[in-house]
Amino acid sequence: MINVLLWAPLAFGIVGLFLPKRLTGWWATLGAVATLGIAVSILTGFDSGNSGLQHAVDVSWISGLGVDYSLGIDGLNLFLILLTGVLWVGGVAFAACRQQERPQLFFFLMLVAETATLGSFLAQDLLLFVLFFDLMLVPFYFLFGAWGKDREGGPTAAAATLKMIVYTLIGSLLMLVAAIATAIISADGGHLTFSIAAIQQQGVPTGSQRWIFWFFAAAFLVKMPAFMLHGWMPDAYRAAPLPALVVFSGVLAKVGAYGFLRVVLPLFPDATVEFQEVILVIALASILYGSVMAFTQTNMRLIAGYSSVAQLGFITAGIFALRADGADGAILQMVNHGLVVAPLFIIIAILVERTGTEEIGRIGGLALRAPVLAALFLIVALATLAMPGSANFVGEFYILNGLFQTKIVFAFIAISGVAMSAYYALRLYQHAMHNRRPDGIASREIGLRDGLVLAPLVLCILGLALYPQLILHRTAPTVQQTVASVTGGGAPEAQLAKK
Amino acid sequence: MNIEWYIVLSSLLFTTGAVGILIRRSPMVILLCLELMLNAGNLALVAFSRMVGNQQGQVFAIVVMVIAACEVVVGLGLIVAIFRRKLPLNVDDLRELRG
Amino acid sequence: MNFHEPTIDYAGISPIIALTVGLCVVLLSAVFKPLRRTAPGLTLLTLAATAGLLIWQWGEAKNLVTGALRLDDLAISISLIAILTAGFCVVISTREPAAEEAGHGEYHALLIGSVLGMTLLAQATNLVTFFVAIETLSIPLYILCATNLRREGSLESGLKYLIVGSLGSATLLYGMAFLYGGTGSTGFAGIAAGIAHNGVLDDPLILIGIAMCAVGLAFKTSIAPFHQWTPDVYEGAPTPITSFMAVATKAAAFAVFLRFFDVALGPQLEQWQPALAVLAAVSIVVGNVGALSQDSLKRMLGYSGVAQAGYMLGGIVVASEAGVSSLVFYLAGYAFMNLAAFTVIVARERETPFGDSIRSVQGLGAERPLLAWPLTISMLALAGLPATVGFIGKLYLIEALVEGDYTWLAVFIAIGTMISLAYYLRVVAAMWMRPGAASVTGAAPAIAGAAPDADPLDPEAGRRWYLVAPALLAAAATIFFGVIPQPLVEFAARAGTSLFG
Amino acid sequence: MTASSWAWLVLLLPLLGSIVIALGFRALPRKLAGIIGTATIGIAFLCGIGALLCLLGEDAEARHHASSLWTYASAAGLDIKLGIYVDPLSVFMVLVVTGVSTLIHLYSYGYMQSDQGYHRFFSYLNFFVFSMLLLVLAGNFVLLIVGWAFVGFASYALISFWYRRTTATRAGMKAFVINVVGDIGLVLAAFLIFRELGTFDYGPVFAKAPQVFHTNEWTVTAICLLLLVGAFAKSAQLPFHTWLPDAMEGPTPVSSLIHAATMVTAGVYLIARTHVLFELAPTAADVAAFVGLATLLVAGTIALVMTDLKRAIAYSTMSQIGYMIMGVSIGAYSAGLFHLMTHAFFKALLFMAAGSIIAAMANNQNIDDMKGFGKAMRFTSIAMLCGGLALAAFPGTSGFFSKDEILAYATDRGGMYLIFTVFGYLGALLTAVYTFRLIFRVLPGAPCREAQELIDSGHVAHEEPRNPATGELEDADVGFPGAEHHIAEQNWPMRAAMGVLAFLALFGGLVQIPGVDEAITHFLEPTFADSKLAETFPSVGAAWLGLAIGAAISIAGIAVAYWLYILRPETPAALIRRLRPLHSFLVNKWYFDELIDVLIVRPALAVGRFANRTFERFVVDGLVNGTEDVVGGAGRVVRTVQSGFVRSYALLLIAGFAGLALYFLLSSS
Amino acid sequence: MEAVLFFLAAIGALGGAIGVVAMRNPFYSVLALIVHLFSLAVLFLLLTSAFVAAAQVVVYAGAVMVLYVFVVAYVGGAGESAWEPIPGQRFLAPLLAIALFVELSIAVLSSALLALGTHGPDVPAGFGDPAAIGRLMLEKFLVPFEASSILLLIAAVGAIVLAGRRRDEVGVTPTGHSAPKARPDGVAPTSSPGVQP
Repeated sequence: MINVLLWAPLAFGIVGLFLPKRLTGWWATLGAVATLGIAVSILTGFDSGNSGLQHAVDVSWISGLGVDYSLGIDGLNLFLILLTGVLWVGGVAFAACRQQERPQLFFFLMLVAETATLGSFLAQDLLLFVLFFDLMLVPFYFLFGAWGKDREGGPTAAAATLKMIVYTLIGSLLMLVAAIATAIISADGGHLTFSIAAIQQQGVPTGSQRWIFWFFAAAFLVKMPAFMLHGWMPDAYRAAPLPALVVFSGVLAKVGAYGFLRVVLPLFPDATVEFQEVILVIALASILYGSVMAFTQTNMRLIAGYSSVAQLGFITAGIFALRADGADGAILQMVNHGLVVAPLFIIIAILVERTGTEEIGRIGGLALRAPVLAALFLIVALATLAMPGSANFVGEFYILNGLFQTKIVFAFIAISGVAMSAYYALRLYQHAMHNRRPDGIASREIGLRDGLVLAPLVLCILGLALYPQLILHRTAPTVQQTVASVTGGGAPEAQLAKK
Repeated sequence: MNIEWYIVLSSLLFTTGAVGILIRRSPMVILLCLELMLNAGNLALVAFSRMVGNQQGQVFAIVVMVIAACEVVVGLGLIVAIFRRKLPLNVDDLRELRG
Repeated sequence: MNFHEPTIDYAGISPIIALTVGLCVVLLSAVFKPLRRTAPGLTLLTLAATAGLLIWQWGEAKNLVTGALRLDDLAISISLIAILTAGFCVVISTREPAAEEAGHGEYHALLIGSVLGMTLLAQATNLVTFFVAIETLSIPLYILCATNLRREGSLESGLKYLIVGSLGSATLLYGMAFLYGGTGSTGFAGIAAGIAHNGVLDDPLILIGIAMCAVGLAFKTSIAPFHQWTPDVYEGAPTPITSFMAVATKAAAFAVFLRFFDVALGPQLEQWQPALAVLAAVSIVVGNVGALSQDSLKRMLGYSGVAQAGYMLGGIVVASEAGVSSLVFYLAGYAFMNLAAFTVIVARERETPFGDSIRSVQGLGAERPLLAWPLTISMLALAGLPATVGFIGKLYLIEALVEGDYTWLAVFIAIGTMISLAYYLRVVAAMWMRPGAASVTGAAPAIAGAAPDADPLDPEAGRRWYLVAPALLAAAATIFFGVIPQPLVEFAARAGTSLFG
Repeated sequence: MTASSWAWLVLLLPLLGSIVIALGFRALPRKLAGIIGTATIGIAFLCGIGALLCLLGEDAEARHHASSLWTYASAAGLDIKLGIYVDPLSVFMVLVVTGVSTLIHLYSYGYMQSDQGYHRFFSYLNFFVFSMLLLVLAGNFVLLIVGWAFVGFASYALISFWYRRTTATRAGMKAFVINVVGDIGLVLAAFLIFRELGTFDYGPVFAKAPQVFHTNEWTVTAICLLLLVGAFAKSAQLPFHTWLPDAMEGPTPVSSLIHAATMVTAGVYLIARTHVLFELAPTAADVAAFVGLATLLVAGTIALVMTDLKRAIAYSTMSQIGYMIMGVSIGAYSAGLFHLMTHAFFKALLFMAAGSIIAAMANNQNIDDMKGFGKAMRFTSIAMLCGGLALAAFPGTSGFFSKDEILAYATDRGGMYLIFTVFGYLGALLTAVYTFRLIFRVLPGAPCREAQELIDSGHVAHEEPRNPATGELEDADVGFPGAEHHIAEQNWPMRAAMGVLAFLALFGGLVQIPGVDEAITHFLEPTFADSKLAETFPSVGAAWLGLAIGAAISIAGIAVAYWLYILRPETPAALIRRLRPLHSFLVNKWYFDELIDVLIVRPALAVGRFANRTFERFVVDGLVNGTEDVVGGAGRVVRTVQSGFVRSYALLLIAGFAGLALYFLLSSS
Repeated sequence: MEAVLFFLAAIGALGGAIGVVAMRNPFYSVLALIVHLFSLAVLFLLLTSAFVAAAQVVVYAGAVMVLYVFVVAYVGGAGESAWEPIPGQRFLAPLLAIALFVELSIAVLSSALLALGTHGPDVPAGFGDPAAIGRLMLEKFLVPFEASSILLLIAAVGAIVLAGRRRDEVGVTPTGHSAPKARPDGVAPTSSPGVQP
């Protein structure tokens, strides 16, 4: 099952290479839908009371190097996998509605990217994780570089993408070294294994944890991207083709945050505690800086991009609250943010098609002829700003609550990001949909096909808004266990007992 | 004479050859300097062979002679080819490949 | 004084015999006009036969001919890599101007000669054999580099290679003399024993000998700062020869590097480890920054070879079984990656008027996907991206380094890899993200290389089976061993065990 | 049916209405949309009455019910259910909200008829009612926040309803952002409550609080102050009030419903709801009372000089909410809530009347241009007069009883609280003056051009609608009333709504006459049973004394206004001339907007600009480019060294050799 | 006697070497090398290496040098200009050489190997004579011996490939010995009109 899930997109992609141009987009969509179907069936069969791995696969892959092909699903990755499935359907279907250059290759790369992303979520072997983590970048390099657009007066798509790749691989390669070091140090001359569970059991000495922690953190923080490490983001986002950006921004950034939960917390608990505040400072800086940038930017993609910086700051902060509620919120928020940012980019794509510009200053008043689009946009914008009542709010609520209970000062600073997000999200919506319509801007209702792509995503947002417990319920046991590996089993109830 | 003397002499020859390669521009002279260096090696080999009292070094020296001859042959072949190609016989002028 | 006929294990030296016979036969074919065209075929036959004999000997571990050679899995694996590379070189040399120029018989005979040198080198356990082998390897290459006599660059590269190469050899020889003097032996085992016996573990005489040997070997493996011949010679030499040189020379030199340092100089571990580690780091930096913004692909690959040599040197630095295995694995992977790249370059330089300039591959993705894919895969693999053998190779190397307490060098590899992305991906970007270069049939542009010494163009070269098939094959192997590395890992592990087990 | 079931129905109906109208915006005929909107709220009101009856049928102690539909978000010790809490307070609020909303829906049914965004309007309006009901019915703090934010959003959506007006969208944004700040206060308060008490549910929180907290412990004070941030932002109290006047950009029914009758009183509700905490933190309660007092005075003074009809009423709203906040903060819960109710009646009415007049003026809201509508629009004028009297607390009207009860309570507490009495009466005087300033300037006198036209032809069509704030031409194809305008005189739903409200404004106060019926106090008693402050209540005599003083002040105020605007119409201008600095200070609304601009908006934008133009470019990109430059520079060095001279290669080789040899020599013994 | 011979031979070898480096004309360099080689042969003899000395004289001074002289005669032994195009080369080259020499000398002189300070052990008669060397070559060093023979073959083939005159070379018109090509800053040479590939 899990193997099928992982490899189905790739298989569809390879077949798609040999299909005629017209069909390949729909074939790819079918592939993405099939993958989603498998993911959903896994969800329905998921045992929510179990904090351990389910559907686990563990086969020796490179025995000489101690690398196993080891996959599994638990509370941490279940919904990220679903998110991947959902967003890829959205991204691929959206692209399929449009004329693409070299479509076979485009969709092939999209589906390769899906396999890689699923792989990095599913991997239970440290090295397999690193491998998929790096592999994710490759298809996006091509998608951004070859299908992206050169910016006038700015870098070409290829240059922007190159920057992105080099930047993000800095972290990844250091992570590779760190992963190997982790395994070797933890094996301590014994049998070398990269299995996360085994390494966790063997433990890593505190002294080594320190530097290894930062190598991993570098990879994850760049991927998110966090403040100061986001230098690749603006150019890459501006160059990227929007269907690819939908999934990129929606899912890939989460892999970084997920990595903290999957790898860093369980394997390097001492360093995690030691550097908790440093990471929190980075997270806060991301929140504030991302927000500030988002409300001064005029390019729609970048508003969304910087808002992601801020959102991932929240997620990181939640994880590094080192409390179960913070981490629960972080996972919920990963899913939420993915579900929000993907339709946001689709909407931006639709707006750009109508107006030919990405500058919010040059559009406006589109709501009149496109009330449905406006409504969908509004819902997405509200979810982006974590409107209470949305699942995003619940996520942020959990995150901030976790932070509040451990580091109250950080919580107070972090929450100011919420106010700023209100401003930039609404600003984006207003500038596009409201106000005067500049001359020469056509306003047109969303097409049926695009609507069919967008509406399910928005329905997901609404559905989760009504019942975020769907996620929390299933993630909680694993998260509890993960956090306990750092705090030594101090459940929040115990902390409450003092009252 | 002590072996040391031979070795120091061979070092001197070796460095002389090296200097020649560094400062001469004619490929022919450079080849000669390479010969110097190989010969310095040979001297060291033979001297050491005497010192340790086995003849492996001497055999080695003979093999080196053969190899030196091969190098010379190939080097001179190249020089002739370059000459035939109407290129200057000056290594400083052969710098199309760089950077 | 009686003559003791040395015992000769003919099975053990059968690969060498096969190569020697092949060399003579190919040379003879050049003499008889009707047989001229058979040279490539005969060469392939020779190589195949040798490979077969080597595989037959797989698993053996024996000293041959009074300790001159040692046939073990390390030697066999390296020889196989060299033979594989030579095979590719023969195929892509079809209609190679250099081969036409030199005569196919001579050209291929020289190639076999070089392979012979490599095979000997991989097995050498004796300073004399070592030195002869390294020259047998080099001298044909000096000639082959210069075989495209019409091109000034070819001659220049031959001469440069010869001069600097001989300088390196002379240094190596001088170092060998010192080692011989210090230990009284020319055999590797004898040297190790001599060091122990004479108590000269950190005697300056021995150490400076090591220094000189390191220089000579570093030169052959293109380690900075002894690398400077590499870009020039790679660029100037006929491209099939470059591909052969890039892979096979490196493999053979690393084999003897391993054997010499790990066996003969094993006792001196403490002294040479840090020095070699620093050299590796310097190579990584110099190679990677040098390759940035190179327009000539061959030159770029030359610099990249310097960097890759730096990575591989790590396998020697740690002086462990894992180090040897990782190095052999990396070499094998490196062969596939490089061969794919060079084959495409061969095709494009015959097809377009841009020579090996990056412009020649512009828009390749749309124009010649069957060439673009191999080059892309090769570049990604060289950059160490996952799902290619390059990733597993780096993984293996880093694992060995970390295990050997050289984590900082592993970090250097990581940093180097990042820099390397800039130039590898530049090629990829040129293929997929730029419109195609000017039409091939258009007027020859006024660029260097289009001078009268330019080779005639073959506008169909990108479709020739003898170019497309090797490229695809190498690329497929790159991917295959990236996804299913286990066979190659076992292959490499055997080599490691044979040296340390 | 239990009270909870009724309450769920109350919640469900407006939501249903909203969704149906939204989804059916293409299919539903206009009228049907209006009817659905109005009817759902009306039925909700009836359901509210159902709940009321259920509650009344129970013992006083048992009149609270918690009920939940499903677990909303529950993990890691947090347990949040989708639950409501039904008790007299919430039912009281439900009734006020649904009742007034029904009437305003009815009014809108007529008023908005020619608007392009009719469906949208009703959908939003219904959604607002749903949100408001969610707010008052929420059974835990999280759901309260949800409702809190929903009303904020509905308010935003309705303020910027005419979304091609930049002034409207800007006002909407302002309202939303300030409300989010309030939300944040609530969220933080919730975190702190959770930290101390381990739950978000009302029942356990209020039960545990007295055991956990000491009086005036910093935690409980902090909780209350954070709650107050939320309350102030929503109820437009200083210093979070600036959004409310701007919110008048929305259609008049919106101002009437959201920005007068219901949403802005949520802060009052919140304080009443969490009175347990406030009584544990008297300091915070006093802060709230003083802010309320300050707001009522500041807003009252501003209302004196506003020339924009709706804005003047908006300031009056702020001022009245100040009374309510003051009331519930000092413990006069039922009085405060009573004032909330009566205010809902008369202020909604005043806005409706104003809307009717503004429609006649073709959206011109400037009272300088208005005159003589008394003749032109008789019904409207009467309604306005009723509302004005109630607002000015004219003896016998609803405002009379409610406002003075608060002040009587303040007097009764004595000590420091006498300040509230004194200034409260001062505020009452201001109220009477500014209310009748409006009435006297708009209604009597010679009809202005529009009024005259109305008298002559009964025609209220105007072409070329202009934005009253900027004077720019309106973009008429977007949800903006077209040439056709609707006034109460010609439109029965508007009339009906205003009529009912006029009746309630005049006589609604009769339910709570001190010493006579006091129905509100009795009904709310179970909610405030645990309050220590509610037990003390002014004697009937004291209350009547207060009423007497109030009556005198009210009449005096009206007299002043009469003197100023009818007898000596030139005096105000003379006063303005004489007191120019004071006038401009008031006209500029005490410079609050400017202060906030300088203190918050500008710094934030400056930081944004700095981040965008300087930091991003030089530090973030600089880091990247710097690395690039270093690497590229190293590359250039390598390439320069690669000079092509074979001799220099040999040199480097030998140099490397010498270096390596040196290393080995040094490492030798 | 031995010391005198050593010093004479050493001076000869060194003088020859310096002559090779210092002579302007390649022809004189070749002659200087011959002096050097003969002196080396003497040194070899002093080191009881009769066969090596003989080989040195026969192979080197005899065969190789003759080849040299031929080639020098063929290509013309023009002297080279004194101008040094590589900045720092003239300064660094001797410096490095001296450093190298010092390092090597230190290595030799500070070595703890006592044998260095001796003339070497007494060796049996026949040490280094052809018979001994020959036996060693065919026993222990059979492989290098055979390999070097193949190497000779390869070198011969190489020389033919490089220097052999071929049919298609007719195309390059012999326009006399070319002047150093005009090649400002490394630009490719402009094609001369008569050249048709």
